[in-house]
Amino acid sequence: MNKIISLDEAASFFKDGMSIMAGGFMGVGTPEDLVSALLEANVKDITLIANDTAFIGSGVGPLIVNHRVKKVIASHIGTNPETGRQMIAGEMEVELVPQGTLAERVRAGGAGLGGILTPTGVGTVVEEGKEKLTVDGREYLLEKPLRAEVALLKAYKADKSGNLVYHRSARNFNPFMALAADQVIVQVEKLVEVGEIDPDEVMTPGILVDKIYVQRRQ
Amino acid sequence: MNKIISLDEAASFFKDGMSIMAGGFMGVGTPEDLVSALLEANVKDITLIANDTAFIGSGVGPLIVNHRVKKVIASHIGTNPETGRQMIAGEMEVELVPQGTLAERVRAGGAGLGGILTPTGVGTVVEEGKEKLTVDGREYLLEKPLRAEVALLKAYKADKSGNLVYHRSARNFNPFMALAADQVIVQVEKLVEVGEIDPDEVMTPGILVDKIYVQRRQ
Amino acid sequence: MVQTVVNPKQIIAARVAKEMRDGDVVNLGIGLPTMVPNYLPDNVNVILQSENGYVGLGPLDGDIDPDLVNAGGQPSGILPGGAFFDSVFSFELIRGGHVDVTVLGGLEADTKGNLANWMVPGKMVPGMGGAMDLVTGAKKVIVAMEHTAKNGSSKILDECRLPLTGKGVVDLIVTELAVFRVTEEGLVLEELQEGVNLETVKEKTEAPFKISPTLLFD
Amino acid sequence: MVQTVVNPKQIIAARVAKEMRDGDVVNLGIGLPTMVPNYLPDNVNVILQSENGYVGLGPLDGDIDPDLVNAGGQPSGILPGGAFFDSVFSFELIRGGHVDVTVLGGLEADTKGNLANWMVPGKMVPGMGGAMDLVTGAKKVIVAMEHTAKNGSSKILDECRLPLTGKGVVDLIVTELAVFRVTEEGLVLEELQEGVNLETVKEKTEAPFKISPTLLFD
Repeated sequence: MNKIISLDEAASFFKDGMSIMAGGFMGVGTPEDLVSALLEANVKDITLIANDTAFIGSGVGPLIVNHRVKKVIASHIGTNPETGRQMIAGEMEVELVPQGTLAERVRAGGAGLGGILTPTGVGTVVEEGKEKLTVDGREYLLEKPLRAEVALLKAYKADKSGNLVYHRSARNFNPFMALAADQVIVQVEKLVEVGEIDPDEVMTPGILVDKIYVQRRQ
Repeated sequence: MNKIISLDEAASFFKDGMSIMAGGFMGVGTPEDLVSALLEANVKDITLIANDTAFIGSGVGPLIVNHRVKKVIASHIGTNPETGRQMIAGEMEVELVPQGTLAERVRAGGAGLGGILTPTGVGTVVEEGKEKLTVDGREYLLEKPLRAEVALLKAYKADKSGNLVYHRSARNFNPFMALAADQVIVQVEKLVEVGEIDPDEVMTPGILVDKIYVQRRQ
Repeated sequence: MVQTVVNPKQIIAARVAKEMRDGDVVNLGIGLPTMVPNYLPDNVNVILQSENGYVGLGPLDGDIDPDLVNAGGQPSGILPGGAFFDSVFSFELIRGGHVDVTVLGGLEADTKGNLANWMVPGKMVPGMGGAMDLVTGAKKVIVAMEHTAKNGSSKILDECRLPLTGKGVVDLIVTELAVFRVTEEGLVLEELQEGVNLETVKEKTEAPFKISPTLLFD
Repeated sequence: MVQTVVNPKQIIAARVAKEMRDGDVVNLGIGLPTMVPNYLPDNVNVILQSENGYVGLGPLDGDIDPDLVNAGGQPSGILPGGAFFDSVFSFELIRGGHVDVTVLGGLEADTKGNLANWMVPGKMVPGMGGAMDLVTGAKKVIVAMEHTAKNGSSKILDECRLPLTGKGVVDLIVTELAVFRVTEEGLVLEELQEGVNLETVKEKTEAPFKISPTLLFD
């Protein structure tokens, strides 16, 4: 099972109308080369799940700017003015989710949970259309799982079986998105042999990773 | 803020009727010295939350054998026959919880969630007395958070600020119990200076750890 | 290294081994299921998941590491490429459908895919451990058990009488006499073990079953 | 190194700094709140949590690491003893009450402890990011904002008019004129900033408030 692929091979996973998750926080921890491959694959009507829409020219931002996204589910869109513009113009749907809730929803999607109860958003517009439950005298919103067809992740290091190690604050959404998609494709800076990463230091086990793209630049 | 304590100082945290969580899977990853200190403190009517009740003479087992436990919440009690005997004799209450659900309940307790929806246990005795919700056509049980007054953890290594690293399968319930108790006391094999553990390799941040006991034997 | 098959447990384990595909992530219950890897052909490598927190479970290799045990609490090894994690993550893998196959023993299984294997009222209850999560979450659930109980009564029933481990969860039942697939229309006899005739199976099976059109008779 | 206080933002930041206790885990919103550490006395060290995944946030130290940014996306540093984690864990800390203090800016705050700081209908909506989780989960929520809007209208209201970030979440409101505590009975004026008289505060505050018996008048 060779998991190593080229950018061209990565492109073959993309289809119109697909749901895609991408790791990253304002572009940090986003697999920029895989995003480029997605752009070049020219697919449209993507449902994008990401913490934020980054910037005009980096992170997942170019997907928005180039009108590839039909709907985005994110906690923050302020750093990419094109997201707000398209939302107001009715060109793209935007679902804003509190960051902790977004993380929990993706985790629930990957963990086989039917949802989680969070106090976050009670008494705000976030509760609109959601079931509200009272547990032991406190109100919670029932927030439902999120999954995607493809997850595009960024790690610092992989071994050839796909065991991943992340670096610094580039970890963010990557580890739990690895469980919440049908196909998991990861961009790494460094590839090592199986056995070179101590099993205690693996942050995402290789069984969750389908394909590995090793970036050219270091 | 010196977090290092002796076993005697650890004993001062224990009180009759207290709820206590302990890490470990059949004794592996259980802080045996802290359990001994708890035994010697002679407190009674403990509510114990642990994956299992280990063995007669190891793990949390001696707490059961010595009648210190009023109620145990665990996923498995089969390896310590005294647990079953006391349960049948009506000397101790036992709440059996599926292992994945027990883990999620403790996590929810530490993460500020009001509960999680799991498909585990639907259609079994586990669903008795629980709310059952249907989300997108599938049935789930609402499982509620668990917390304790004290968590007794075992790690391989700590720095003096309480950053923890676990070793091999001794990790198990320890990392998330660190969030789910008012007081977190950890037994470690090795103590290092602050800064000696790379921030990427910390498994439990020191902000969650109140006290550190460094075991004598290695 | 394929072992010779001489007793019922070996017949069962050898047949279960044929269900494994190269690269499958597999969780094996304690007892009989742990014999399955002995019967895998050389070109089929599976990755064993241990519910106490790792993938890459292997035989004990060198000295005993007290921090490394399998889900039965026995000293074990980890193979190159393995990875450790905590119990929450372990059950995210299990519940979230990231385990391809689980093999468990059974006390009873029935036409609706129900499984009972965790308690007998009136006897010591060991607890469900991770079994309820495994049968709920694994993609394929194989029950590996002897066809009849010690008193000769059928363990394959129209409807389970013992408390369930999971409702409608079983995919395949493998005994020393036969292989049944659970379908929407009930049990389908897929195979007779070598030297076993249909009459014997009919006689020893309380549950009604259909016969697969692909079943070959000598 | 305590800086000299010369403008409203500095007055606010300096007063907020007095709320910090040695060892507190603190999350600071972007903008004004990030100025708070400049005013901490030498014997008060706080641990800064960054919602994108670490504790131990410090100033940029040496070269820029593209993988290390703060929650505003700016290059940052990490102090010895810090630890990185993923976004799920980051919000377990936040939602689970493991952050002692959060300091956020505000558009409006009111007598019931409601806070509005994430959107103005009709304007570009940046998204709530982690703010809703922070105000829900942090043990102490401090709103640090100028007393009046640019048009001179009070930002401290009987009831917020803008969409809420959190309902009943605020503990303390610090402006360049005064400090208010939110209580069950509404706002209590705790302090006047240096050189500010009660009449000015009354005039510039739309919300009704009580005056603390401990408030000293010159």
